[in-house]
Parts: sequence; structure tokens; C-alpha cells
Amino acid sequence: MEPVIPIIILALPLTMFLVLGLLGHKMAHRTAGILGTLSMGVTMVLAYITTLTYFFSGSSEFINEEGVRLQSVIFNWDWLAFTDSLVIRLGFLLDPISALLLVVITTISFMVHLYSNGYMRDHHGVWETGFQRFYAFLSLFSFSMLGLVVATNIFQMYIFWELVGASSYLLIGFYYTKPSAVSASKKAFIVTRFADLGFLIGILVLSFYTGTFDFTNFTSTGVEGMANVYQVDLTTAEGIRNWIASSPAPVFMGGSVLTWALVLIFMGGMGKSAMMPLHIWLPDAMEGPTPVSALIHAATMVVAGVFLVARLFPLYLMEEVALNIITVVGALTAFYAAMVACVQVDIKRVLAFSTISQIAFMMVSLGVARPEFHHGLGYMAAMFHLFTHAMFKALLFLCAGALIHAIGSNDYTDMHGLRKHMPVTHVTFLIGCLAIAGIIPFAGFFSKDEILTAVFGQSIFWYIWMSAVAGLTAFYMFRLYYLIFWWKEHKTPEGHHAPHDQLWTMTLPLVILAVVSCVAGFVPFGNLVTWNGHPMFESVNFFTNLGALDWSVAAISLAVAILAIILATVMYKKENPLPAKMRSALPRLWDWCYHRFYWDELYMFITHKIIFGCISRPIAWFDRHVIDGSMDGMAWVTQRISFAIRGLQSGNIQLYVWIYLVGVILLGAITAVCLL
Amino acid sequence: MDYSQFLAMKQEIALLVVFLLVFLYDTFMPRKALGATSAVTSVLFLLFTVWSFIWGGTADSVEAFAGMYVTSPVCALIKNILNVGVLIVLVQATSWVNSDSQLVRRGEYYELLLVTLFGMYLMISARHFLLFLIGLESASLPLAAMVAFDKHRYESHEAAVKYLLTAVFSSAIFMMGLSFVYGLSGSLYFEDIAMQLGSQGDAMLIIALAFVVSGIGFKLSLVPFHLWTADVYQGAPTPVTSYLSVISKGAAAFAFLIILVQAFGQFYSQVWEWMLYALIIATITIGNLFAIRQRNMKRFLAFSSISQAGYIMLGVVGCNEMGLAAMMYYILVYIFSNLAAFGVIGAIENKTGMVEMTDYNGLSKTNPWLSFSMTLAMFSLAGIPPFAGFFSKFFIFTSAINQGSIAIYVLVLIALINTIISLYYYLLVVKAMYISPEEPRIATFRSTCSERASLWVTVLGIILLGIVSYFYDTIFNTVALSDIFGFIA
Amino acid sequence: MFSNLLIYFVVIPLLMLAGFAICKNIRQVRTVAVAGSILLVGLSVWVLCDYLALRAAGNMEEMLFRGDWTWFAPLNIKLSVGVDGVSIAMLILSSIIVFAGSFASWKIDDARHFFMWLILLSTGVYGFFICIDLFTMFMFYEVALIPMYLLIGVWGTGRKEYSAMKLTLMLMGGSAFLMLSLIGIYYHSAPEGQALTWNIIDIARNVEETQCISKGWQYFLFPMCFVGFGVLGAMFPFHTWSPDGHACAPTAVSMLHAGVLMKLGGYGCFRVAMYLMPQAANDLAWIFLILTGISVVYGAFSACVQTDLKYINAYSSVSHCGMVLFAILMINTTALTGAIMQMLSHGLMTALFFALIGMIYGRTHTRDIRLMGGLMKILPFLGVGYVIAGMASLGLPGLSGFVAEMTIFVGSFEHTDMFHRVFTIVACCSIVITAVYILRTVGKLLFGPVLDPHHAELTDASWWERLSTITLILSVAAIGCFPNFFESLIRFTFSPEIFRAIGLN
Amino acid sequence: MELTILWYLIPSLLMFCCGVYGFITRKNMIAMLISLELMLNAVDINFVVFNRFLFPGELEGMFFTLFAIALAAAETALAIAIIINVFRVSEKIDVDDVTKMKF
Repeated sequence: MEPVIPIIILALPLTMFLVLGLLGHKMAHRTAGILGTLSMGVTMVLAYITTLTYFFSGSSEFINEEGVRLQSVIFNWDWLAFTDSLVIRLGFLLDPISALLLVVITTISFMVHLYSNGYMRDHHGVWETGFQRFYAFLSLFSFSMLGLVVATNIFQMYIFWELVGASSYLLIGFYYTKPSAVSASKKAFIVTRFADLGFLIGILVLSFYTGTFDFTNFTSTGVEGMANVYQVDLTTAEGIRNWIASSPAPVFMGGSVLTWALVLIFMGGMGKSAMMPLHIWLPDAMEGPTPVSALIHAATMVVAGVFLVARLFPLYLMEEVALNIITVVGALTAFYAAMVACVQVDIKRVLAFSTISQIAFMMVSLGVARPEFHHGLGYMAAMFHLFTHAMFKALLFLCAGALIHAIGSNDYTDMHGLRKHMPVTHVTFLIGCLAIAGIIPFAGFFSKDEILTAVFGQSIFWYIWMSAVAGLTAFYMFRLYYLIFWWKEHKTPEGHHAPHDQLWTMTLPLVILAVVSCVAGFVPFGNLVTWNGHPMFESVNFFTNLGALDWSVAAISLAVAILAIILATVMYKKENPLPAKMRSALPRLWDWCYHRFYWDELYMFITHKIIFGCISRPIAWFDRHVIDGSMDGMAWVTQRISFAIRGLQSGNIQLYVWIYLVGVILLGAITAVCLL
Repeated sequence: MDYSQFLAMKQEIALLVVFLLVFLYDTFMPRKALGATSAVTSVLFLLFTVWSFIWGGTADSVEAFAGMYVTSPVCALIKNILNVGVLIVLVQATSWVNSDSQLVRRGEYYELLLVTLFGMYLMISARHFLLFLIGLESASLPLAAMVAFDKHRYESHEAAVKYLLTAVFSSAIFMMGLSFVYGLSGSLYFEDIAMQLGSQGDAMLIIALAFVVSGIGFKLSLVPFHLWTADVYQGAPTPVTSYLSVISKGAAAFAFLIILVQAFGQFYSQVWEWMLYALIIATITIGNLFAIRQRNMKRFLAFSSISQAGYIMLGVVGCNEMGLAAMMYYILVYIFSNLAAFGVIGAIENKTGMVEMTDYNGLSKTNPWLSFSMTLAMFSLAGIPPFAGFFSKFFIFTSAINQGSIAIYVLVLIALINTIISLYYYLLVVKAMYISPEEPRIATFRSTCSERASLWVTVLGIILLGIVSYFYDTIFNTVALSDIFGFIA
Repeated sequence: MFSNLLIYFVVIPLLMLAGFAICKNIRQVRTVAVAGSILLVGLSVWVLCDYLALRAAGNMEEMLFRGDWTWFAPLNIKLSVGVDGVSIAMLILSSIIVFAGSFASWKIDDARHFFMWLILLSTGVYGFFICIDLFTMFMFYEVALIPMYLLIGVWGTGRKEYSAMKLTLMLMGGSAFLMLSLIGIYYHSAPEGQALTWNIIDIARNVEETQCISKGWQYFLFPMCFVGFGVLGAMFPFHTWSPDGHACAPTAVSMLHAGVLMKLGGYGCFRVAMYLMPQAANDLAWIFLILTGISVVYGAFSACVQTDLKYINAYSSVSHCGMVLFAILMINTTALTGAIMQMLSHGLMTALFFALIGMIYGRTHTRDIRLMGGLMKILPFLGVGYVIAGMASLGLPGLSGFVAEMTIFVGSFEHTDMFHRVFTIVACCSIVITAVYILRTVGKLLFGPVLDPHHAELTDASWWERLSTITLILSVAAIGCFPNFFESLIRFTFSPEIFRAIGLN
Repeated sequence: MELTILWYLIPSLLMFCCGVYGFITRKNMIAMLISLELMLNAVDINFVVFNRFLFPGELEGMFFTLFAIALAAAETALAIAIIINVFRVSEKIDVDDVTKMKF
């Protein structure tokens, strides 16, 4: 494939960032908006072209004769050479998951660009201050995210990893005059930065022992006869494992070096994908404008962690331990987030926690994926869920945005009974809820069902656990739905016009995404995205996924979901004392959930009390008083001495002579004693 | 006897001629012509200096009076260096000498000064202790009179008393030492002493050596023989102080090296190396420690010159051509730097009578050029590049380390650490002039042309002596030819 | 003599000094300053191009543009110049910062004398970087040190007298040890019977071929040399001059001092200490690794709780310069390359920081971040500049910091033993702490509501401020975006056949 | 009985010590001057004795002594003149009173 289109895909958002960033304040708001949206549209189209060519062109650099999808490096430029072998390259790696992510990112990003044209101004059409800056940052983010997913080597990934972090920092802190936004952005950056430290050290370890950064050298072997085309297989990964095992120091503090490397790298993933205990930044990140939450904190950036694990999956297969750790972390996070989501008041927080929980689903499914079980069904399921989740979660967030824009508040307590006023939002939101709850035939059903199947294949315990989480998901989503759209509506205060659906720029993306969420489930992922590129089905048609269902699992999960929905309906359809009863029944649990199990307080304690209070301040004190003091002390001592000995210069000749005499005698005597 | 050997002393004789001319002029000229005394002296001395630069030297070392007196290119060179310093001093002194209080005694200052210079010449060229003693005394006794020059200032007299009594005491000690040396060696010729003493080190000789060293250490104001210095420098009239601080110190340093090397050379490394260690460390450290606290500029410079003497002695430790060259170069640079400082002090004192450091606050606002030259002098004394002081310090350290034993490294390290202390108090002056926020106490004034001339010369010297390698190279080449270190095995 | 390009790095500043001496008014002073600094930038770029051309033509000597002019024949002191990739990088850095600095101090009072001292300082810097003769290096080194005293004392703010005195005395204290070790090196610079030399390259060759500096002497001289330069490199525990000095210094001086002068330390450590005494460097590295490792973390942590902008930046300089020495002590090609990159990066970045701090201070008349807030709204240009500087400092890809730090980490990680591993990881941790204090500062200073109503009517940067800021931002971004150019320029210096003194590769 | 060299050296040494002692203890400056003379004369005796006993046939020591005497005379004259000056200005001749400049 010619590198032209890929290059444009990366270059266009970057140029747009520079243009809008440098010249934006000179442009009219509308121009900036249109410019940004158009360029993103173009990028999206190009990304679609690339993806479609990859999947369906059948060109020999993308798929070989037995239908195995290959990894092909479109271009790969040296950027920084540490040594002859350790070279950071900037390149474009096209393979199933990067192609998939290209689609997801560009689609959601375009929707958000479009949506923001409406969202970023108030009811009277007055533009937000810094509107151009907003679009510049959006472009920067899109660029970084695209660069991340097409990375050909782990260091390129790290570079863009940092860049997405930075752009998310900028976007969360978009309303920089709001202290809460500022601290939220700071928190997001620092927490992820801490995770990235692990990632970095992991990279250092891995690259030190393998002497390379390139993914293709970790996970695949080159296809003979074709340059820059690789096929994923385990032999390379095994080779690396054995090579490290035979290296001088293969074990470090109990764990094998490879395990350490992989776990540390996964730590980076935990940070970006908000796995416990590094999840705390995501709920606060909702301080940013809602479209940003939809793009970055629901659909794209937060799945970077999943993507990272998927990228190195063959290596992870070499270390059972690492995969188990991923499973456990994922499962715990999923349950925790679902619990918390059940009691939050701020609708964006609810969505944030549901995001955490859904990403945890993907992690779990990666953790349980094994080649020997359904050709690594878990892997496929994770990617599938990543795709569908991106769609419906973005949808939900954009709906939330519409609501917030209409009401001017994040709390469902200010909303209630909006279904009459905002029909479009209502319907699309409902679709989103159904999708995430996993109701057939919406997208979520299929992906989540695959995941549960995969888990079931690995361990019953986690299967039950995850099904429970699925139930919780359905419950809290419908709780949210009812509390927003049903219940008795508020009186519109005098002078305010009643809430209503928004401009087309905002509703159109909702509709599109809703449609996608309805049909996405039928995409035959098994033939497109698998861990080693081998297709799962011989032939595919529209109902392949339906046919492939493991109906026992499916039925159970469906039942659980419906039960949960009924429960939610009973409790929240109309105002009733049940919720209060429940709350008073389990006050402690409710408290803990409501305060997110006090994670933030813990972090506050660690950072302020321990790091600032017990480390930084003492060090600063030490520096001022001990180090500085010692230097001043020398000067002081010198002064004192010079003051003390001034008596020698008493002004009296006889004393002078006396000292003279003593001096002479000493001089002679000492020398004599020394020499004779 | 053969009177032609007097011709060997042509520099001394020429100096005497200058002295006589000045004396006659001062004595027999009508009153109104006396106004020109300073001018005449300066001119005469300038001519003498030029002459001795061009014709004063000798191709190789010449002996006279059975080797009591020796002159050699090196001796001629050090004398010329002193001449340059004296010339600057003379020019600087002009405005002071012509001030009303001194008017009557105008000539005497010059005559006494020339006599002391003659004495120093003898010290430099003497190879026999009798001649040396004569030189020493005729260099120090008239100085006492000069210190007491300010008839109406009590400090001047107190300084004179202190100077004279301690000086005589020290020379008594010195002569006592000599008598022992004589008793042991049976001769007062440096060479003969060296031969006779051989390498036998008995206690008596060491005591004698200590006495001798102390006698010259007194002139150099090495600790602990330095205590007169501060008081005398403070009390004496500034032109005398500047003369005292550079010229007599330079001559004494050279003579010191000659005596140690030629008379007691055989003992090198056994005896006086250790004495010098002790003396140098004590001198540098004590000098600096006292200098920190001083607020009177002249007293401050007195202590700074004490520690400088310690650095000069490092050249003796080297005890080879390189060391001697470094020492002479150091003396040259030190003459210029110190005279620049004293020039500023003298100019200000003559105008305003202020000598306290606090009086210098904000000087840069009122008299930028004076403060600039003072700053340069301070930087040069502190050894800051690109000023000459840096080079002289670097060379003298290099020559000292030439011996290579760890002990020397320690010695030099101590000296180096002391340079930090000295930097501190030199910067105090700069701080007072440039940084201190207070209102300037000294109003803007225009110093006399003689002062300005001397300042120009010294500042140029400070800037050029280092960067232009000609000076050091000449000194080194001259020294390299000498056989001074012939005795060192 | 004047046929050699390098000599003009000293000649131009001297001409500028002469120019200032005859300047009548502020306009002429500015003209001279700007013209001179532009000339210097041009010159350094020219040298760079020539250098690359010569290398491309296959010239493999370790130093190009060699020139030897005898100065003090008796001591065999020569003014010998020569540059390799490292020195050229440093020269470019210096000229950029001098350029930016002369614009940053556009409105300084008594500009004539200010620029005289500033240019004297930069003369020293340039001389130090072009010289390969120990004596002249040391001389220029001290020339660069002393003007600080007056620059801080006269034009500074706050406890300027104390800080100026402390800075000068501490740096001079360092150079005292340095001088002793240099003389010591001189006396062992050649095997018995051969003429002693001050020339670094000859000494390095002699050391390699004849071991003329015996191990014992190396053990004696190396620490003194390293500490001597380390003081200027703000090595723990000799860094304490840096916060006070920077806090009190005027803008351009902070820029030049943190940007270039502190690099003299690192450069000297590498060029003299390590290069001439390899065995000692190898054996004693661990002592200084501990010290520098401490200063990396220590500086970062104490920056976290400072409230004065300049103190924050000064401590972060301690941390970053500690990183430089840390990398140098790793003694392998990658880490050394990283060290030089870090010097470049930190120089530009911290100069940018100090420039912006100075500009902000000039407007708000306070540097206490507790008294400022929401400046981004009022001073968008300075705000954005500050954020970019911060991002560079916390190592955002695309800006210089990232490249340098990653190179250092990768290089340091090449050591397999526990000791180096632990310290490498400790150093890595500093990037998180850096993020903490940078974001803390940015958040308090630029974001949030405007605290002081008087700040509301401040005006944004004037054209000269913009110029100096943009210059620095562009250079930071240039290094960040095209690192391979600089890295290859530097790494060639360490390539096996040329970088023989430290017996690696 | 035989007069060895010691019979001369010891008294001269004693003389010298007396001089030193006097110089350090006496408060009157004239007295101090006298003690100085004692010291110088002790030195002279030393020279003469050494010359006479150890190196007969030479005159170096003798000559030295002659010069030394002359120098001593000059010193005394000068010293007295200055002391008189001090007395003129400050009406004091006590050594403890000429300590205005110190430290």
C-alpha cells in the first residue's frame, strides 16, 4: 500500500493543530469549527479507505492465501537512534487491531468535532471563549491517538502515549479558570504519568534484554519474499522468552525478567485505562467539556491500555502470571466500578464509572484469552467490545452532553421526566442503555456475550462474577435512564424556556451513533480481528455472530440483564420509597459506594501528607538549614576565629616582640626536634 | 686596590648620583624653584630607570670586592623591577609631598627614599653578610624616619616607634644568628658558609638559621614576625606605606631567596623547607583572618600584603629557576596591583582624608574611574583572570608544586583555600563601592594629573602584564641563565 | 591566528566590549549587543556546517579547527583551540542563549555596564568551550565566574549581596580544588623525559599509551577535579549557591548562568576529569553516582514545596543538572550522548523558564505563586510559553526534555548490576516528581481565577520579549522533533575510534 | 687557669638575654632602647670572641663588629629622635601609651 494516505491521516490533524493553535485566535469561531470538522471528516474518510483496503482488498501484503491477516509496516522512519539496534522509529503498522482502532478513533472524533460545533456555544449561540483552542486540542488529540494505534514500535507508542496524556490534560483543563477543572487535569496527568513510569521501566527492561523496540520483533515473523510484512505467531515470542531465560540474570526479585517487564508495561495500561487502583483520575476527568469525555474518556484514549495488551498479546501468552494479574485486576475493577456507578448522582460520573467497568470487561477478556480456547476467543471479544463500547458509550456521553447543555447541570436531580421535551435524546439514550445492558440485538449484547463465553471457558468463578457485573451494568444504566427521563418533571422556572432537543449538529451524531449501536453487533469480528489473524469462521454472512453464539451463556446473561432492568424499573420508574429503604438498609455500603470507597481520600493522604509533608518539606528544610547552614557556618566560624585572635595585634610593642621571640624559638626548636 | 671594580656597581652608583643631584637641588636651589622638586626627582629617576634598563644590566655575573658584591642579569632585572615600582611611588607621592603640611620637608622624602632604595640594591647584590647587613639597615633605618614623616599626625609617630624598636630588635636577633653562623663556619661569605657548613645540621646551626630567617622574615612581615606591619602601614603616610608594602618587600624577598639558596643551600630540603612550610601557612592564614575584619583601608591592605608575602614565599619553596622567575613575576605584578590600590586610597585621602571602607560606599556613583581602577586592583590581588594577578598566582603555584611531594600539594591546597577568604575581603571593597545602597560619602572630584598618570600606568600594567606573555618570558629567560641555584645538589 | 574560525568566538565578544566602552546611549548599546549576538549565532552555525562538511569528507580527528599558538613558552602554555561535536553543541547553545538573553534584558537600567559584564561572562564561556588547553580553559572558566558577582550584586533583587557573595565564593572554592588538580595533571601529563603539556588531547593520548598519570595520582586528582567542576554543575551537596544565586540574579543573568554556565561544570567533568583520568573515573564513579543520584531526586522533591518561581526553577535545575552528571558517570556512549543532550535541552529550557519568570516578575513584581493566579487569561503569550517550557521540563515528547532523558535512561540501563539499576530507576522516578511540581506551578500561576485584581490590567509580552521567548521555544522544539541530527552530531565524538580516553566500546 | 671561649660566650649570652628581658619588661621607651643596646653589644662580643678564638689571623669578625657598633649608634640616634617626637605630640614616653592603633 502506498504510504501517501497513511501519512495524510497522521499529518492532517497535526497541521490542523498547528494552524488552529497558532492562527486560531485570528479566525472567526465558525471558520475554525468548520475547518476542524472538515479536516477530521477527510481524515475519517481516508481512515475508512485504509481500513477497507486492509480488510477487503485481499492484497497479498494484508492477507495470505490461507486467509491469515498479516501485519504490514507501511512506512517506518528513524527518529532517534540510541544505539545501532535500539532505534526509535516513527512508522505506520497496519494490522487488524490498528485498522479497527483507526475506524473507531476517526469516527468518534468526527462525531465529536461535529457535535462540538453546537455544544461549545450557549443557547443564544454565543461561542465559548477559546473555541478555536478547543478544536486545536481536539486535533492534537486525534493526531496523538492515531499515532499511538499505528505505532510500529513500543517506544513510538510511548511517545504518543505521553502526547495523548498531555492533550487529555489540556482538554480536561479546558475551563482553566475553574479550580476543579485545573485540579482534575493535574490529577489525570500525574496519575497517568506515574503509571507511565512503570511503562517506561518496562520498556527499558524489555528493550535491554531483547535489543529492539519493534513490535514485529516481539510478536511476529517476517513473511518471506515480502519486505515489511509480518505474520503473528508464537515462535518469536517463545524465542524471546527462551533468550531472556538464558540471559545472565533472568530472574529479578522472584519474578522472571519477562514477567516484570510485562507487568510494568501493563501498569502503564492500568493508568490510561483507569484500572484500580489507578482509576481515580477518570471520574474527575469529567470536569472537561462533555464531547471531550465522549472522545477521550469513553471511546478512545481509555482503551489504549487494552490496545497495548492486545498489541503485545503473544508476549503476554508467554507469561501466565501476567495474564492472571490482568484478569484479577480487571475483574475487581469491573465490580468496583459497577458498584460505585449505582449510587452516583452526577450523570457523567455514572457514565465514567460504567466506562471503567466496561474497559475492565475487555481487560478480563484479554486476561482469559488463550489460543487453545476457540482460537483465543477472549482476544477477539475484547476487541469487539472495544469497538461496540466505543460506539454506544460515545453515544451515551453525547446524549448526556445534550442533556447537560439543555439543563445546565450534571445532576439527574435537576432533570427528571425529560422524555417529552427531548424525544431524540430520549430514544438514542435508550438505545445506548439497551446496548450497554446487553439486550439482543443491540451491539453490546454480542460483544459482552463473547466475553462471558471466553471467561466461562477459562474459569467458572470469574464467569459468575462477571455476569453479576453485567447485571449491575444493566441496573445502573436503567436507573440512570429512568431518573433522567421518567419520574415527575420539574416545573420550568419562569423566564426559562423549557428544555428541548439541540441543533442538528448535536442531534445528528446521536442518531448516527444510535444506528451504529443497533447494527454493530452483527459485524463478523471473528473473521476480521483475531489474535493471530486466523479467521474463525469459514464463511460469513449477516447472521454469523448470531449463529456463533453459545446460547447457554447468552440466555443466562440475557436473563440477568432483563432481571436487572426490571429491578431498576420497579425502583426508579416513578418516585417511590424503595431506593431510600435500600439505602437505609445498607448505609455503610451505600456510603462507601457513594464516596467511591474513599480512594481519592487515600490518594490525597499519600500525596499531601506523605509525599509533600513527610518528604518534600523535610528535604526543603534540610536544604535551607543544614546544607545552607553548613556553608554559612564555615563563613561564620572564620569570622569568629578572626575575631578571637585579634588580641595578638594588641598594639603593644612588647607583646609583638614577645610573640616574635616565641616564634623564633618555636621555629628553631620544632625544626631541630624534627630533624635531629 | 683596584678601584675599577666600583664600575661593577654602576646601578648603585647611578642611583647615588641621582640622590646627590636631588640633594643638591633641594639644598641650594632658591625657594621658588623648590616647587619643581618632585618633578625634577621624578624626571631624574625616570631617566635613571630607563638608563638602567638599557645599560644597567650586565651580560653575565660580575663580582667585586673579593665577591662581597655580585651583580648579574637577574640582580639587574630585580633592581629594574623595583625601579619601576619606585617610579610609580614617586609619581603618586607628588600631590601629597606638595600638600601644605609637608611643604617644608619636600626634598627629604625623596632623599630618604632614594637612600633606602640604595640599601635594597645592596641587599640584592650582597654575597657577604656584612654588606648585606649594611644594606638591610640602610634600607630600614631611613624608612623609620619616613614613617614618622607626618609631623602633625600622632599615628605617624607611634608607627615610627613601633617600626624602629621592633626593627632594631629583629636586627639584633638577626645579628645574633649571624654571629653563630660565623662561629660555626668561620666566614661571612655566602659561598664559604655553604662550603664550611657542609651538610652537618646541629642544633646550634638550626637556631642560628631560625634567627637569620626571622630577621629577614621581619622585613617580609612573615607571621609571626609581622605584628608591626598593620600598625606601621596604618600610621605611616600613604606614599610611605605603598613604598613599604611593595618595594622593600620585593627586595627582601629576593635577598631572602639568595641567602637561603646560596648560604644555606646545602641544607635545602632538610632545614629551611620545613621552616618555610610553617611560615607560609601561618602567614597566609593569619594574614587573611586578620584582613577579614579590617575597615581601615590601609590597615586592610597591610594584612592583605602579609598574606601576599606568604604567596611570594611559595616561589622560594620551588627553589629552582621556575620558582625564582615566578617569584619575580609575582613581585612585579604585585607592585602594580598594590600600587593601583594605594594610588586610589592616596588620591581619596589627599582630597577628603577618608580611609575607612565605609567611606567608599557608593563610590562608583561619584567617581567611577577611581572605583574601576580599585576594582581591577582588587581582582588582580585576588587573582581573577584576565588580570595579571591570576597569572602570577597560577605560575607561583605551578612552580611550587614542581617539587611534587604530597606535602607540597597540601601546602598549595591550603594556600588555594586561603585565596577564597582573600577573595571575600577583596570583594568587600568592590561591594562597598558598587553594591552598597547607601548615599555616597565622597563627592565627585578630579584627582591631580600625577595621580591619574600613576593610576593609568598601574591599570595598564594590571591588564597587560598577564595577557602579554613577554614580561614573564623575559624574566624566565633571564633567570634561566643565572647560576643562582648552582649550589642546590 | 585569525585564519582560524574558532578564535572569533572570543574576538567578537571582545570587540563588543570595546563597542560598549564607546557607546553613547542605550540605543547604540542595544545595537552592539544585538549585532554581536547575531554574529555569534551565525558564526556557530557556520562552524557547525563546516564541521559537518569536514566529517562528511571523512576527517576522523577527534578535534577539528585545531589551532596552537604558544603563549607562555617556559611553561609550555599554549592557546590551543579545537572543537568536536560536543563543544559545537555547547557553542550553539551559548550563542542562542546570549542572543535571547540580550533581548530579554532590553530594558535593563545602566545597560552599558550590564552588557559589558554580561559579555565578559560570555567571553569566558565561549573561550572555555573552544579551548583544549587546560590552562586557557581554566582561565576562561574563571573569567566566566567572576562577573556574576557584580551582575547579581548590582542588578539583582532581594538578598542580592548575600547571594552574590555566596555564589562567587562557592564557585571559586570549587575552582581552587580544580586548579590544584589541573596543575597536578600537568606535572603528570607526559612520561619521564618528555616535555610536559597542558593540551588535553596529548595528555589523553599519553595517558592511554604510557599511563603517565598513575592510578594513585588519578585517585588523588580525579575527585578534586570532579568536585571542582561539580560545584558549578550544582552537584549535591555543593548546589546551595544555585537557588539563592538564581533567585536574586537579573533575568538575563539567570538565563545565561543556568543555561550555559552550569553546563561548564558538566562539560568540564566530562572533558577533563573523565577524559584524562579514565581509571579513576571508572573506579570512583560510584561515589559521585550516589551524590548525583541524590541531587536528581533531592532537587525535584525540594522544588515541590517552593513558592518562589525562581526557587522552583533553580531546584529543578539542580535536579536536571544532576541528571547530566549522573549520565556522564554512567560512562557509556548512549548515556554520555544523553548527558550532552540533557545539557542542551536543560540549557534552552531553563533559559526559557527564567526569561518568562523575569517577564512575569517585571509585570507582577512578585514571584510568589501564592499571590498570583489566572495569569493565562491576562498574559496569554507568556502563559503559553510557560506551559511549553513546563512540558519540555517534564519531558513531553516533541520537546527537548524527553529526548535527552530517554537517551540517558536507555544508556544507564545498559549497566546490569543492582547498584546502577537502582539508581537508574530512582532517576526515572524523578520524571514523575518533575510532573508534580511543574503542574503545581502552572496550575497555581496560570490557571484558576485571577487572584490579584491589579494583575487584570497587565499587558502581554512586548516584541523583544516575544522574540527572545520564541527563539528559545523554537530551539527546544527543534531538538525535540529532530533529535537524531543532534544525537549523531554528539555521538560521533564518542564513537569508538575517536573517543578512546575512556576505555569503553 | 685557662680562659676557654665559654668564659666569654656565656656572659655575652647572659647580656643578650638581659637585653631581651629588659626590652620586654621595661615600660619606659628609653630603657627599652638601652636594653636594645645591650643585645647589640652582646652580638658584638660574640663576633669578636669567635674571631679571636676560633679563627685567629682573620679580621672578618672584628670588622663586622666595627660596622655593627656604627649601625647601633645610628639606630639609637634615630630612635631617640623619634621618641622625642612622640613625647612632643603625646606628652607620653611610656610604651603602654603608644597603643592607639591595634587589632
